[in-house]
Amino acid sequence: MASAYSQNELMIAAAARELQGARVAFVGVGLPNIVCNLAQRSHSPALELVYEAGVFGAHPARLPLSIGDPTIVTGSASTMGMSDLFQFYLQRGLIDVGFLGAAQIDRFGNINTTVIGNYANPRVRLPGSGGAAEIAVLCRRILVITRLSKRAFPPRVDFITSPGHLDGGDARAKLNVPGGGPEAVITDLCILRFADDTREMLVTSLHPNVTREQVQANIGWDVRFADEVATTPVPTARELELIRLELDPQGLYSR
Amino acid sequence: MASAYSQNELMIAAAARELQGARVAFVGVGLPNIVCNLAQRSHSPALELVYEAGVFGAHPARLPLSIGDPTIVTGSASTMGMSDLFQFYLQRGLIDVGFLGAAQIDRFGNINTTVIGNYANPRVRLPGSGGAAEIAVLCRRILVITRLSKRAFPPRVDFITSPGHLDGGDARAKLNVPGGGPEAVITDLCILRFADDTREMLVTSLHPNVTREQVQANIGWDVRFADEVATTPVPTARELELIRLELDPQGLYSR
Amino acid sequence: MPQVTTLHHAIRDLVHDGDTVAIEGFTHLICFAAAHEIIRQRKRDLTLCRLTPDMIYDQMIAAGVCKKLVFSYAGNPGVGSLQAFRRAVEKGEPRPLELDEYSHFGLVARYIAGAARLPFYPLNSYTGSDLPKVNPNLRQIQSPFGDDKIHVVPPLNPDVAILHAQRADENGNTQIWGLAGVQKEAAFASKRVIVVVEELVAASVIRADPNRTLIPGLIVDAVVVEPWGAHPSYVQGAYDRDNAFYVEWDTISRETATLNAWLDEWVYGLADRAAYVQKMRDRLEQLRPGDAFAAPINYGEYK
Amino acid sequence: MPQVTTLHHAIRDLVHDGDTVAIEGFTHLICFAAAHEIIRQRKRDLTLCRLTPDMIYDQMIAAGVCKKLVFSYAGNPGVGSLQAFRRAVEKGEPRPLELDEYSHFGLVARYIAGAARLPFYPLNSYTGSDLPKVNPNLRQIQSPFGDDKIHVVPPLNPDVAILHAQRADENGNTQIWGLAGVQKEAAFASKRVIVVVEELVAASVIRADPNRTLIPGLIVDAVVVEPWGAHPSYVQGAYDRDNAFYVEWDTISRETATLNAWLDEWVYGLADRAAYVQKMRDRLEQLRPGDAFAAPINYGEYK
Repeated sequence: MASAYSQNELMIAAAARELQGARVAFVGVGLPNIVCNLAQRSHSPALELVYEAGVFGAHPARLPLSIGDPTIVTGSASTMGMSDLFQFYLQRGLIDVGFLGAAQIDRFGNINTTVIGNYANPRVRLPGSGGAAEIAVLCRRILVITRLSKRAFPPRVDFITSPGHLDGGDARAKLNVPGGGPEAVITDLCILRFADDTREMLVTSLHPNVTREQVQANIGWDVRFADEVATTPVPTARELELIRLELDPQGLYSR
Repeated sequence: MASAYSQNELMIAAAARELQGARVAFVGVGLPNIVCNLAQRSHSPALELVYEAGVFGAHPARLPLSIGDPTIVTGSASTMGMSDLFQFYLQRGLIDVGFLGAAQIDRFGNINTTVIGNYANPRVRLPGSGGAAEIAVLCRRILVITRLSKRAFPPRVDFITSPGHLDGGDARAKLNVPGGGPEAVITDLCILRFADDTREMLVTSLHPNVTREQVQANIGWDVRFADEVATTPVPTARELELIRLELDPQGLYSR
Repeated sequence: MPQVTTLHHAIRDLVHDGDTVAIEGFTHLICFAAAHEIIRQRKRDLTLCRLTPDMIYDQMIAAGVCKKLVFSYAGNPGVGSLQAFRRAVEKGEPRPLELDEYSHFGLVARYIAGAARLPFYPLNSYTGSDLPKVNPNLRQIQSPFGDDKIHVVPPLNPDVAILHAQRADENGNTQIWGLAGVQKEAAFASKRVIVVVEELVAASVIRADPNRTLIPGLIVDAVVVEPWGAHPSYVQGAYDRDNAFYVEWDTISRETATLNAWLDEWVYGLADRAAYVQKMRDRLEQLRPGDAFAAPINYGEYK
Repeated sequence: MPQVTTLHHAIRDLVHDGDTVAIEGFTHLICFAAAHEIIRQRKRDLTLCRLTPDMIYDQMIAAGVCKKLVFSYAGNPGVGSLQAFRRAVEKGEPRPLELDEYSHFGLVARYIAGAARLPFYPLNSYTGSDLPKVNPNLRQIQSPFGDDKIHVVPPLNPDVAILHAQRADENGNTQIWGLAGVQKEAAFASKRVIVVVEELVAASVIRADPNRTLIPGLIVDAVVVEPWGAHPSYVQGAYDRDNAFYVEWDTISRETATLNAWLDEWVYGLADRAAYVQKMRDRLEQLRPGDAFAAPINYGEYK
């Protein structure tokens, strides 16, 4: 297999590595789905996948086509109604990591999947919360995966669907939001984390051959860089094989 | 089969007849259990039996030894956890009739199964509510079966476990208690119903060969009699056969 | 006692113009057969409730059936946007669409409150989200047992719920396996219930495994048998999701003209679901999964 | 990951003096094996939670294990009173017993709130009852959506739940059929969970029927295998209730002396549950039910 990789493949592999050591991940729709399945098939075979559709301990035989695909049910540890899933798993505090996508995410990690523009009269109507609002509130850690662009990274989102660190600093803690909030944002150009004090996003890792200028050009505010900016490790041959042969042979997510 | 019958058999058969026309009965512990099973096996084969243990549509192959007997599960229409049973069946308002026993019941149909004497320092500690408190609150109709005695029929119960008509009149409606409250009390000597206005118990039917004096001697207040007091029909041969051969061959409830 | 009847009769008699209707099923057991019959009968002014409006409500919105949407995620799952939904919200075509919007957990909670006849249901969500700012049904109250505050939502009690399932008996006792979504809660929450099943089975089959009965006949008004009635969504153990169709819908629905042509061909132009299944036959047969049986368990005979 | 271990070790390591302990199971799946082990290890000052204290807590109260009871029905079901419970309440023998008393629905609601980590749970009960007068945990609040008032109860979060079940795998994923009572809610509500099963099965058996898994291994600390561990209560499909014993208990428990003699013979005098089963063998074999199998259903293989 060729060792060349696409930026999406790098992003997916880097995101999956964030799940190392996690026990239970709540899997969001879209990119998070391939990321969590890659983690389970590579370095984290014991990772328990939870789908809001009502599944704990999924071992999908194929990449689920949606987050309610029958393949997440067959062979799972437990399949239940959504009432139990939301109350006894998520609200109970059993989920280590929630993995979300984002149409817009701002400098404090607040996520918008509701509207671009005004709520009552939107320029673009997005799908809405799904389970993201409560995942963002209740999971201990939140990881976000989305492609970097000025449109997706405005200084302030038009609508907070899923709260991140709100206005930054201790805003989230002051409101008694239970979970720890966003921890990392994995993009196709870099990885961003949140400053301990201000809770503002910082670039902590650049993907190989990506410059600071490229990153800044795709973010809607003057982005800060960590004191030490790492270079994101490239995907391993095994990761690429899993993505290309098992998870996304059509390349819908990864080309 | 002999046509002679015990007072208990008469009581059970008379109680079962109160269920004619009912669609769904919530079956209480003890005597109500044999009564509801007799109704299903005789005149009301379509009667759906609901057990608080978590069963809808039971068709017990034997008289259940308790209200959680495995025989109520096997062959039932639906078996579920108690959370669903209480919330989606009882609280949802699906139950026509709740059939209860009573250690004490007073002139307004309030039931005590908690303590004789003072709550903090009781003379006799009884088992408590079980599901009776909510059955009494939520079922459209309440039927009670218990043997007549001065001890069991005080003017005022020591403790209201399960609300009947409270202080009588419109006291129950004023408090917005959802169900209609007690409708009839079937005893081993007579049947009592509740006056439309005062909601006080009245004797409406005497069992054969029972006198008004006998009834009064076993009730703790000056009991009223309806303008027309009927004579309770005797059990049919079929009812006696069902009780003796199928439901209670050892005569635990019916001798 | 429910009636075993046709979808035509069930929709005609139990769904009225102006009703609040929930066709539920979370990615699984989505009753497209009922949606098409509602479109075909030209019902109007419906308030449609569903966690995920999905293609099914996209079609109903496009057909002009829907006045208001109660929902929590309006996307084409795994594909992208819902185009008819977006045209209705962004441009008011073919008619304006009122929105009553929740998160999944919030709408699940509304169904639970509706099913349990509670005046509200508490959930730990929404703190810091803007959703409560645009929906007055998301309120915060104080616990009487301490300092905790908690959000609450009001009950949802649709006029009609339409629920697809694997099987039922003629008494309406209905069994589901795989993802149950909110099928049970939506059924208990609603005033009238239509159950659409892949298979009508003897009561003895249902009663041999009572733990799988999620909807009792007691609350069911009509039982309809429609094999493949959930296509292009899926039924666990019976058929797979027709993912290609979800992708095609993105193209079909981009223009009003192509969408209407699709409705003409596949809904208005067909008499009933049987005609749809006939026309779709070759495609459907490819959706059969392999076998994966649950081992039988023993309930025991207690005489 | 839970440990597969012995009851001796699970009780020794996970149940501490002073703990709040829930051994649940509504008439079904009552883990007498665990109760006897707790008595044998002379645990003290436990707060015991259970809808129906039943014979199992009557024995624990008599043995001096219990300081406080959280309950909703303290009778010998189908037989009459619980004698040791009554002596404790009426006479303070062998020690006074604090009571925290609910109705069934109220205690079910406390477990739900505990499992869902809610600050309270609403239920429509108690209006007109004297129970709220003697229990400050039964409060009434106002709905923010109208004039409705509703009673609420606070969460119950035991230190340990001990739950009997038909089967589990070594990862602790646990399946129950028949009456589920509050097994699921009690498990999720508790800080530690011990699951006691009739049979340890391969993970593939559990995963072949995931809808029956009520307790995920994620929340389980110990899995113990004790066939007949629920005797004299029953396990659906495995054995019937030993009703004769429930009746005998009424006689055994009437006098402290006979009750203590019974504890000496059947609890203190035996090393473990295996010894109990050995000594009870002839009686147990008569409790096997006939067969009543649920037909296998197909989850489908989706590759």
